[in-house]
Amino acid sequence: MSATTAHAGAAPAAKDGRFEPVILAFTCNWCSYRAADLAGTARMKYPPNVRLVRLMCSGRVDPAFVMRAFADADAVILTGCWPADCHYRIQNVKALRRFILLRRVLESMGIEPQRFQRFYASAAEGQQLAAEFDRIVEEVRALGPLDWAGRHAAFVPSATPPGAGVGEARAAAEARAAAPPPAERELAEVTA
Amino acid sequence: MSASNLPAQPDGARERIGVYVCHCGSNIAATVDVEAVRDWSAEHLGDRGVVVARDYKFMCASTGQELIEQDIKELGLTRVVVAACSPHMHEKTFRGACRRAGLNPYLCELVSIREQDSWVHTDRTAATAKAEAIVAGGVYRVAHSEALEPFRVPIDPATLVVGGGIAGISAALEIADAGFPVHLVEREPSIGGHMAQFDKTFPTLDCAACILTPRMVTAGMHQNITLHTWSEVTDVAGYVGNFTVTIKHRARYVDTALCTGCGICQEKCPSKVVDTRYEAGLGYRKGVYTPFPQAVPKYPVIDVENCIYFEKGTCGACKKLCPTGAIDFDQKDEEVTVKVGNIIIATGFELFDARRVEQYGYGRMPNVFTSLEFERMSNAAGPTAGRIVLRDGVTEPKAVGIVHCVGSRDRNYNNYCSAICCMQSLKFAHLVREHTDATVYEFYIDIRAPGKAFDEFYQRVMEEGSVFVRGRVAAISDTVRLPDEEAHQGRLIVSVEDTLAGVQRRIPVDMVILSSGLEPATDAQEVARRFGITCSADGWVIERHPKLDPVATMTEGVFAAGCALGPRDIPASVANGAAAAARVLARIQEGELALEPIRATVDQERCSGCRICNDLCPYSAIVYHGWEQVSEVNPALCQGCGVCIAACPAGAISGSGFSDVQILSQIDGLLTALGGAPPGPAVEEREAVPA
Amino acid sequence: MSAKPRLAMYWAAACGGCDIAVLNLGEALVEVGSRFDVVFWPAVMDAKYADVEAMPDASIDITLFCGGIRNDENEHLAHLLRAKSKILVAFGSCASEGCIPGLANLSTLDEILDASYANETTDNPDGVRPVPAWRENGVTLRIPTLAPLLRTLDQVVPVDYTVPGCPPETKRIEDVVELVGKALDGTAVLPPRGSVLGAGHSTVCDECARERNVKKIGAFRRVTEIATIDPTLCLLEQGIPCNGPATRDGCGALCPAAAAPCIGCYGPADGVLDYGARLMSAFASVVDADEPERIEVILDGIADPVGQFYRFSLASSLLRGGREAMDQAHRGRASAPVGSPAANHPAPRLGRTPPSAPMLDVLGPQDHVPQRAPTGPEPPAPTLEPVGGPAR
Amino acid sequence: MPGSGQADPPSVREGDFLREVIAATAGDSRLGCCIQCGTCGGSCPSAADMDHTPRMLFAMIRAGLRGEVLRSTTPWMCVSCYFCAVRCPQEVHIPDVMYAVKAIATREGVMPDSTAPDFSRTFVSNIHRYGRSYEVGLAAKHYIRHYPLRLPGMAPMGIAMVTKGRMGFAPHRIRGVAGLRAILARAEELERDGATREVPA
Repeated sequence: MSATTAHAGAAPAAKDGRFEPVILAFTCNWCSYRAADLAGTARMKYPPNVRLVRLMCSGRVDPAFVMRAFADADAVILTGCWPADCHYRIQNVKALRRFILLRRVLESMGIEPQRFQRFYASAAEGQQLAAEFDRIVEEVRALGPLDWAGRHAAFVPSATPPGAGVGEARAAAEARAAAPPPAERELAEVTA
Repeated sequence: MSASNLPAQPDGARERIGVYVCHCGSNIAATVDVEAVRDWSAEHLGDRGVVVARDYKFMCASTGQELIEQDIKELGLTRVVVAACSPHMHEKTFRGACRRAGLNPYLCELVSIREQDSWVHTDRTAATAKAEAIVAGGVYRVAHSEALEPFRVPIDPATLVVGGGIAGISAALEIADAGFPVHLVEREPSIGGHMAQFDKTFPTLDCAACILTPRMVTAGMHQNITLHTWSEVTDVAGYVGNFTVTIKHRARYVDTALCTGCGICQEKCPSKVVDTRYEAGLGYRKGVYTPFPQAVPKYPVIDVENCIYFEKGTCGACKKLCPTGAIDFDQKDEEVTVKVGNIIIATGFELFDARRVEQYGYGRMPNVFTSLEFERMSNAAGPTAGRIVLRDGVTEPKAVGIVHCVGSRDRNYNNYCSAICCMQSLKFAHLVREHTDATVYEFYIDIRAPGKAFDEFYQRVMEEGSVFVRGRVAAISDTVRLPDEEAHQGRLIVSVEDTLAGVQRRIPVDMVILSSGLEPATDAQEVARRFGITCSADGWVIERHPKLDPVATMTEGVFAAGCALGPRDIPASVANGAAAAARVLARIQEGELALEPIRATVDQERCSGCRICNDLCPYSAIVYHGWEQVSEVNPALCQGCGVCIAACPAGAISGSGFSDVQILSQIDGLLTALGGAPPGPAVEEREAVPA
Repeated sequence: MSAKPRLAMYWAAACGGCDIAVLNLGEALVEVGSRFDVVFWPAVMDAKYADVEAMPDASIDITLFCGGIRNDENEHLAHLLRAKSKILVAFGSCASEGCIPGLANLSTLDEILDASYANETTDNPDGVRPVPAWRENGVTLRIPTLAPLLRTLDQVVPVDYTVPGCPPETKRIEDVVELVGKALDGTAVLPPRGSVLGAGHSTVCDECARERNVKKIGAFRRVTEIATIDPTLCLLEQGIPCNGPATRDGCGALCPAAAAPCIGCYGPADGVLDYGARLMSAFASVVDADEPERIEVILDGIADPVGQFYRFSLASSLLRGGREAMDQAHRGRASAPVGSPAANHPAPRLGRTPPSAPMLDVLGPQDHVPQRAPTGPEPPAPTLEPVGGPAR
Repeated sequence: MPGSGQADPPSVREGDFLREVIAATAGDSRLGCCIQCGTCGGSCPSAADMDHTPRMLFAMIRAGLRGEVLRSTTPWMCVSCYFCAVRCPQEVHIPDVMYAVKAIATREGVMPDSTAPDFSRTFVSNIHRYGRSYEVGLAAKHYIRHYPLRLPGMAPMGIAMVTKGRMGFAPHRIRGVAGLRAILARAEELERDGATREVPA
């Protein structure tokens, strides 16, 4: 077989060692998904880092979907119709209310606000959609990986000096995981 | 037997899913390695139930669809994922193929690797990886799809048409002629709309009244049409096929059962009022009046604000002189309720208020006229009997300036082009030339004449000698400024850059006609809310699809026609009315309507009646049963947005078509197709089939 | 082997309130003592881990496990008791969703240790920190090692049933004891594995007597900021952030009855993937404002959003529960048999073990690999085979 | 290419000059949105004294006629009355564009009238001194320095304006000149640091 990658969840092929974020975007069926359709039909270009989930309305987005996405994605985007143009009249406002509260909670949980963004895109705004995707991909690229699993490794205390990076803390965590249980460890090893 | 009911597989664990990857010629294949996606799906999505993965040049071709049908029958597929174009393009196509093969169409998932992938990306490796993720999302999702049946509602054969202009009349006549009842509601005392005010129509110069009034009369006398003039819709309840509409009949103070329309009351009424509506402020009417002689219905109304009887309790001349005793000062507003299956909104436009462009001086300088004023002036039945004169009522102008784009194409007012003003202005130039010897200047930015015989009419007006100045008028002034302008004291000076010459010009004229743009009715947003439809920020009704569904609204059973949708001319309004009628008739003929089964339902056991969801539905589909303390969703009203599903704190509301588990699974597929679980065990019959 | 069914209770990362709630049974406790042979219950009797380790696998009939898993001792006991028990019950909020100890998941271990050993309230000039093992006079002293996150019991080992509450209401514990007793008598069947015992299937609002109307919230306020609380009106409608709408019923709505907002100790209702997500979605949906600025102002009234929405459930939440919570969400979903009643719920039994019933005789850790229940109308009810012959 | 002041072959240069002017204009000029309707030219009180109407200047900018634009009298005749900006249907910030063109022309020393920058400097120094414009002083100084022989010819108009109260003989000084000077000094400082674009509007 000629599969290019064995891991569809992997980030788009990194070029020049550049970090390629994985971003999930929730789109509504009537405006922002159609804007994405239009971006396609008009052959506008945006980075392949963004993957779309089509829902009937941005008001369908359950905060749990966003949280689930953050387990593997570096950022999440919420898009929908402009305030007065909602196909369901006013339901995008409910999405807005939830977005604001969810973003507060995510920030308290340690997720930077740039990783959870929203914008409006009418069915005619393919270009704006592409431009926003461009912008957000660059912002997230600048932030670096979210790496939710890795961040939990940073919760391990240890010999890791304060200020050590996530990567080092993670390595320490891995070493700990690989070590035998404490009962069998040599004293020197644990007191070192 | 539908394939979804096939016996479970021996291990009882797995759906049998087919994956079909489309090349779309080179539209997809040029950027996405289609074969790689096919192989990847077969190899890595086996544990998710994929038993066959194929690629094909054009999946939407009949041969492509047959491929799917054949696999459903021969391989016993229980789910299908097609990776091709946007679901908005071909979802129905592939669902149809599944239905033909006996598989419930809602067990088919179309995922887009064209609009959302190959067309927007250039890096082949990245686009292929993304396509794989998209396919994985579809496969994960479809495994949790449920067989659904369209929701069917019966259609009441009666139709409500709101607005009695040419669009509404056209729609009403089409439906009534087909033999079905229509309720036509008009706010004014007579139907006819703006067209009744016009003299000629461009570009053919037909007499507007001559072509309109026969239609008004037909509508008025039609056995299937119930006219509700001087009336407004106050409430709309129910849903497609089954609306209950409340119409308020404002008191006319004239008993229509007795009135013969003889006109004596109007003749004898001593109260004379400037008619700002029909005569656009150029003429008068009486306190009791019909807006114009050909009004349908013929019954007058009493304008209580300008009636001496209502003001002072005296007079009563009409009542005394009416030969049939039809005047009834004690009449009250009445409300009637009608049941209809469909609604057509044809509420039309209002003219942009030219006072807002202060530098044009309308309302300040008497000889600046609006387009509607000029329509009345040029009308032989109008206040000047068709004479083109200045505000003094006698002087013929020697020069007339016609200003285009007043309030249109302007970010200070309305961004859009009002579509009819260019042709209307050309018509004015023609009429001025026909009635007077005046020099006519057309001040324009661009001449937009794209309709049938439009440009020819433009040629004709040029040949008639009108002067075209390309430049948007900067200001209109009634004072001379430069010494050489002294001779023009008392006239109007039009300041404009002649953009073709590149010089500023100050052109003296006697009369200016402002070709004002069109705006939605001032209460358009309120009307939209009442009927549950959506308006753009401008206030025009939003079409279900601007190209492919131009007279349907986003709300099932509510259609729109004419200028309610945006500025358009008479033929377009008539065509809209007929198109909306055709859509309605098709539904009436069918007797019932199949709705997408994307609906929310409340699990009554788990609902605690907290009422969080109650106010979230803009369609009032959620009802609360106080006695049982539970909420319930009326599936006929539910439009499937899913807001209540996401809001229910108890997780008691679920949604078909877009359930939590479907969406979460799709997210899993998109993000972690292979991130967590290793590829499943090989399945013997799983195969990747080259095209 | 004793003729009576064998019962164990254990107390991991928890406050001990659950043990007290059980002791609160009062006279009913005597019934427990007569029905069960209590083989291990550190709070009330002397027992050594070695005694438990010496027991044959699956020799304890039912274990009530309190507390979350914060260190390697907790984890060891979780695995040990899982192996030794036929039915393992996550008892109380800590074991089932992390509870207050789980809020520490917002902090790194260094921050937690700093708070204990190195802040301004601590007199610790030498900066002494605990070490997991220390040799002194030829003897190795060991204390448990803290884990990076607090995990719920079911994030560590498969759990058969959950009894929610902080602590579970005594009356509800009585119900559970009665049900298990009846099951042992053969006069009742236990619900499918993964079920919640001792609670309802709806939310606190179901039991709350307050009058409820259509919700629109113009301002959130703390109870202390309100001069008089309407005694009959829904607290949320009075602007008090009451978690009742999202919290499983079973407590009898005691807090709202006393004009105190529900704080959510009974955890999420059936089928809810993330308690806090549900609740914040509900609250935000009924905020009575459409402009971002105005929405922000109203939401400012919720002083501590994470504390409001995740006071009890942080460790079981998708984000601060870490990867385990996410993976469990996957497993839970993957195991929901399409076509079974469970699949009709949008989020079937997420975050819990799969909904097939425990078969006492074959119950063991190896059986807890996610698996699909046979398609059928209902997941099979467990057959509780009385140990030591039929009663009477 | 800055400094050349020459008309470049349009096929190469046209987009560049439009971009250059847009970049040199403070804020969002919306210059690219001009629909050539001529509202600005029709509204302009100075249009008769300009060699090109503003609209035509914008067309020339688009056409890449860099040299001709920089040498045009149009921006120098602009009196910043803002009629054009208020009426423009496309909300093009016309006076701001005029300032930008003047700034480029001044920087490169390309301008229709070598006295124009000096006029501006005198104007600005009056502002520094009095906090507002001082017409008599400005006109007198300008004519004495550059056109002393024409000064007598201007006298009747000057006298007429003074007697009709359109112009004050003595300068009016605003209150708080010191504060204004501090603001101007800060603005100059920001400009030197190249930070003007970041100052919120």
